[in-house]
Amino acid sequence: MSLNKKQMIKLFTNLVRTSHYDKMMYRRMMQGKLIGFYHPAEGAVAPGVGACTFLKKDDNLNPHHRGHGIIHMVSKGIDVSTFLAEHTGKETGCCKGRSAFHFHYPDDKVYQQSGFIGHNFAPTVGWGYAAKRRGKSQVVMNCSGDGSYGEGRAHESMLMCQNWQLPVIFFCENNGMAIFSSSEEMHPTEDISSLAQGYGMPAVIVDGQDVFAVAEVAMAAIDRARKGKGPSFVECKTMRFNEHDIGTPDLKGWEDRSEEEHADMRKREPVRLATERVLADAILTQTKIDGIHEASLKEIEGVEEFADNSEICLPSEEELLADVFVD
Amino acid sequence: MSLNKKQMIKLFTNLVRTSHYDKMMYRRMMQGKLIGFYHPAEGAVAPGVGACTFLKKDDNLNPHHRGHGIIHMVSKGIDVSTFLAEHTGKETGCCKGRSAFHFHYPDDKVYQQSGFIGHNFAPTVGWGYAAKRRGKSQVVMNCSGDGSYGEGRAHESMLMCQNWQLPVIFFCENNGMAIFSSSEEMHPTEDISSLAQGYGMPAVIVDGQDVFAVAEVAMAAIDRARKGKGPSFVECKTMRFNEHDIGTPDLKGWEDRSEEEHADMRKREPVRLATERVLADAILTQTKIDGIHEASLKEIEGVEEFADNSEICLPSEEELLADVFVD
Amino acid sequence: MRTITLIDAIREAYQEEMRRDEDVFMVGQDIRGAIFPHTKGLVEEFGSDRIVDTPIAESGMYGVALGAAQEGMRPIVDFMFGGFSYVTFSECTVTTGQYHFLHGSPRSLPIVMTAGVGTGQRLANDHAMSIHGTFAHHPGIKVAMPSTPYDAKGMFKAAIRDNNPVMIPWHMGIMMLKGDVPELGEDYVVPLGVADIKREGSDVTVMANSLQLQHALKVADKLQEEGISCEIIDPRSFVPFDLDTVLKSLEKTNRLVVVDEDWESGSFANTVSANVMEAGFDLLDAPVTRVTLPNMPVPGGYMEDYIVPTPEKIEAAIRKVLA
Amino acid sequence: MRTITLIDAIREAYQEEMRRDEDVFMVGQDIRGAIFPHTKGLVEEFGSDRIVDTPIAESGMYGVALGAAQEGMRPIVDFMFGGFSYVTFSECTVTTGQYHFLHGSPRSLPIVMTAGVGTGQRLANDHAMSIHGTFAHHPGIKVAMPSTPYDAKGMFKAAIRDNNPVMIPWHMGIMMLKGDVPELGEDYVVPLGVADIKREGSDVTVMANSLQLQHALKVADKLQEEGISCEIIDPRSFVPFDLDTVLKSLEKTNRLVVVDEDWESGSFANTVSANVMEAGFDLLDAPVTRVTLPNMPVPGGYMEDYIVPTPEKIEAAIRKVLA
Ligand SMILES: Cc1ncc(C[n+]2csc(CCOP(=O)(O)OP(=O)(O)O)c2C)c(N)n1
Ligand SMILES: Cc1ncc(C[n+]2csc(CCOP(=O)(O)OP(=O)(O)O)c2C)c(N)n1
Ligand SMILES: [Mg+2]
Ligand SMILES: [Mg+2]
Repeated sequence: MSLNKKQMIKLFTNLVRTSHYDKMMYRRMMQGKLIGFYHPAEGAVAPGVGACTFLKKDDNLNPHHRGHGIIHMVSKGIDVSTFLAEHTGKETGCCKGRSAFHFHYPDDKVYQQSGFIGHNFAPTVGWGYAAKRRGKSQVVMNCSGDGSYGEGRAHESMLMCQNWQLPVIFFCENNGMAIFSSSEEMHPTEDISSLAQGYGMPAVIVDGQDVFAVAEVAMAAIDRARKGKGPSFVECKTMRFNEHDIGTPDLKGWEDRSEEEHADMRKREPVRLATERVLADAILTQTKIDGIHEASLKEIEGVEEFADNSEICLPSEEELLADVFVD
Repeated sequence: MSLNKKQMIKLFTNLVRTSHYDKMMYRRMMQGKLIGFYHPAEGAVAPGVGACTFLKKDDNLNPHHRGHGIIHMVSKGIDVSTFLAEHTGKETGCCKGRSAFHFHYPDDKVYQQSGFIGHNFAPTVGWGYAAKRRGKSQVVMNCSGDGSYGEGRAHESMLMCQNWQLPVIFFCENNGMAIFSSSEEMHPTEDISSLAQGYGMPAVIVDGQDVFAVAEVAMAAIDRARKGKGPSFVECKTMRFNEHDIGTPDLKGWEDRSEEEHADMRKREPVRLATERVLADAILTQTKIDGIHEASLKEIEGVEEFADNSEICLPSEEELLADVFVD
Repeated sequence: MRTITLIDAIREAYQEEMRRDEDVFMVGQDIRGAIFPHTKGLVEEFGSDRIVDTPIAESGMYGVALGAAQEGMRPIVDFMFGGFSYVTFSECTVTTGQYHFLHGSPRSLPIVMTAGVGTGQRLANDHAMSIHGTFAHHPGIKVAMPSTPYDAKGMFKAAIRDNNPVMIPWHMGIMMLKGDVPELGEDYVVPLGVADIKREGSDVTVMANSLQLQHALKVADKLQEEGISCEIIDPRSFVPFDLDTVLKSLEKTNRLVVVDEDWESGSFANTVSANVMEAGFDLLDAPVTRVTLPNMPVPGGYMEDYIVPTPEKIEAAIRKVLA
Repeated sequence: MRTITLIDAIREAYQEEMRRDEDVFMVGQDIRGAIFPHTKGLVEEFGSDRIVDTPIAESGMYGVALGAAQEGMRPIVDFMFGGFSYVTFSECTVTTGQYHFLHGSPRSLPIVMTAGVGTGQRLANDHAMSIHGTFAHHPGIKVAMPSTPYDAKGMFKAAIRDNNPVMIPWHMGIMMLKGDVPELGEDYVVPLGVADIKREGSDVTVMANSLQLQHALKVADKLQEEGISCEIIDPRSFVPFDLDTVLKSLEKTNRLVVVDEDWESGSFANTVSANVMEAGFDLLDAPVTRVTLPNMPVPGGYMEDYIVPTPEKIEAAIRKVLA
């Protein structure tokens, strides 16, 4: 599958947008203007963009917790103004300010962000079951990190999705780290996707810094699933430029990650790589690129204004209690 | 590795003994002379015998729940008179009559029989950790069924044992069934052991009806683990002659298992196969073989007498409460 | 009216609701072959994509229900034995219970969870424990347990129609209990959250459920001969709990015994006791007295029989509050 | 005496016990790098085969502790956040709790489980829930939670030396609370199962623990000015629970408020209330009154702040029982 110009522009635009979104979240967290914590996605925006830009509204998405899903949701075309409002604890938030990071966009088929790593895997089977049972061509894009594949739930999900040939993509964003733990130490083989072999599930590994490469394999996997050919595994080799979550030290094991490691990583910053590519291939001019950045910043300004101008709501205990169950 | 005569005789003897033990349990259950339930091992005694006959006292054993571990424990050389006493609810039982099927032989390194399928996998990592940390050449023989590999715990255990190169044998007794569910339907590949590939763990498949073949691969795996070369996976293709547990119907999916399937299975009854072999190879004469059967039946008579002559103990609630914690 | 067993009543509830609504389906292990008879024959009628067997993988199995419910379906998930719910506990308590509320209450999760629970088979703790108390501790999940075939059918139907997650186990000790239920085709539900006075009386109120309710009714018969009149209340639901019915009964009797087949510590019995004290202190002539499992793992073997609440223990508790 | 924080006190307990006994070791996720500071610097002293990081695989991680304990070692397993224990709940409650007793009580399981718990970070339910009540429901496991640096060091040391499984979480809201502890080298333990009167008083007894204890002490100061004298009891252990200290206090005050940062339904507060009623009905001049989390998932964001027990709610409860 090879990308056309329009697709490349869309990917590039989403890459720029999402990386500005991530920077905005980082900035606001540092300014004390976010609730809870934030797990910055800098260095690792390309996988989510590649996975989600060409999903349909009806496709199920489990966004990776890195970037708190903003990369994936923006790329899927979800209006994230209520997401920032939620992260600032406002009444206009997607969960009425109750959830901190547990967003919910059911109309866009984003049902959860679990606080428990690996808890994306179990309901994935159910989304796939529902898609298959209803005979729709809906696919399930299940994005999570290398670390999440330590959980037994990953196994149960891959096993069952392969048994039933469900339209699921196990999309692993392998940044080589889980908090302080390197995947070299925590996973016995070079690639997380070797797990797929155990189930006879097709797997592909891709450079996660190259949004176009990611999109190509993602589209192939989506296409496969949509045609009823069953699940597959996509592993993106990516990076984490910052600490795990803002404020936590940036260690590997129990020692600081080295300056060299950081310098090396920064060489493969995905927006820069993509910019070089679109310029080299004459897909976009520098002026157009500048315009995309400007539009993104403007979009984000609007989202911030919406959040900041919204109210904090403090319902009474009785009101809240009445909201625990529906009739 | 090839077996010598002495080893073959020991294996044959344990095969005969354990199959009589299993029959005794079956008979007693039918007579209403056992507590709880019993999962008969007929047709599937060879794997446990092959896995356990040459274990050392200090090796950790997780016995398969099929046969309630009696195959494995008898083969390891554990005195099972307290096991039958336990299964009859007696004071002399290995757990003072409190446990039904949850036996415990800590001095023989059998720590549990969990009522939760797959709950053998997690502590396996701990046994392996302890063995490695203490630098003993102790190995861990972890026996369980094909169905148990559905559990996420299997994944977590294989992952961690391979990471740390622990001396563990994942010994899968694949009888193709889990209650009514066939492994064809519940596992996406031909062999359960394909899972091992995901971790880069060596795996071997063996005819589980042939006790000698099983013992050869088990000994190789044990040897490997004892030498510090890490975990491995052994899959025995075996059979379940009877229903899952006594009284449950014998279905596949929701239909009776066919007469043909039963007739085919019975052709590969492990004691008969082994008998043919030891006669053909002139390892034992028919007279010796008869002697082994007689001695086994005698042994079991003793175990039954011990259990039947033991008391049911009914301590007071206060006595029991005082036993929940140690000082 | 017909006379059927409790387990058959549950099956009828499944059948009728599955016929009524295509989105209702079941997921479990070995339910097609009916490892417990509440699912007998269902696969023949509804097919194996609505009577779904999974590998032995409780999280994945529960995930079928959770994901499908998020997609708007109405799954019934069968844990086989109640303790097996603990194998995927984070999902079936925290994730499930918080789904609706934490997201601002826009969408509910209509999952029915069930399992056989309780003592009687001498299989020990992991196969004999109760789970209603544990689930009742975790917000956002309704919890109920039927005591009669009539209630079983009506409550399971109510649970399936409920838009909230409902944990509704059934007690293995009364699985074959027979009782009257309306004719086939007569649609009825027993609403969750409404207690039922199973026997009226005036001297003492006894709250009991499931197998323990049967015990309590027997004790009431016996004490009646001595002129002691027991009012027996079946809570039916633990969440929501019908405290009013208990308080109203106490206005008459002023004495309460709560029987609960669960460990004393953290039990639902304690929740009842604490709430009755706060809401009805002045109604009480004697302390609320509890008959529960002692705080020890449930032993198997013969020992099980005399650790559980028995008619004798219930009788003793009644005599104590009357003393 | 020195003044240190609660989290540093916990670390000192680990250090001293690990120096004393080779068989003591820790297993968790990212504990070498000290995701919470109670493990800071430990890997440098004890090496990574005693400060063991695992993949994100709670069952496997807990399995290291369970299997090693069966092999006679003395593991400390850190769940990071308390809710993560639910990911391997069957093992850490049922399997662990029944191990000793169900096997005829020949061998115990000296596992210490710990985790940060409680509200205050606005992260919502799964990162904010309490677990002491849930664990206290499951027999065979001791459950305790320290409220001061002194208690933290002494109780963690006691837990590590205890031959039984002990769940001993610590509250994130008081992690940086400072207090006096004995000089380094002065060995002491605070035995599990002994409540502590943190403040003597005569008008009302308030039971509270951890962050809530701090709130209660503040309220007591304030009420003192009005001449209301509060006796503040810290249970310290939930299992075993020191009911006697509470009953003795009630002989003086005849009034009890139980503060418990946990959902009301099935809470430890309810267990205390029920037991106090049964054992001390005649001591009570007012119903035992509870201040708990309401029965709803703990919301994140700003809403967290006013759902939790606060000094204001505690004060109101005290005034109510005194009314
Ligand atoms: C069940 C559970 N265990 C542990 C954690 C703590 N935790 C949060 S994020 C994380 C690392 C996840 O790593 P990975 O999946 O590789 O994603 P990354 O953060 O690297 O993007 C961990 C261990 C958790 N939230 N839930
Ligand atoms: C956690 C859990 N889920 C389900 C069960 C019910 N169960 C008991 S044995 C069994 C089948 C096990 O199959 P397998 O591991 O292949 O062993 P086999 O019985 O075939 O020898 C099942 C599903 C259980 N005991 N525990
Ligand atoms: Mg990662
Ligand atoms: Mg099997």
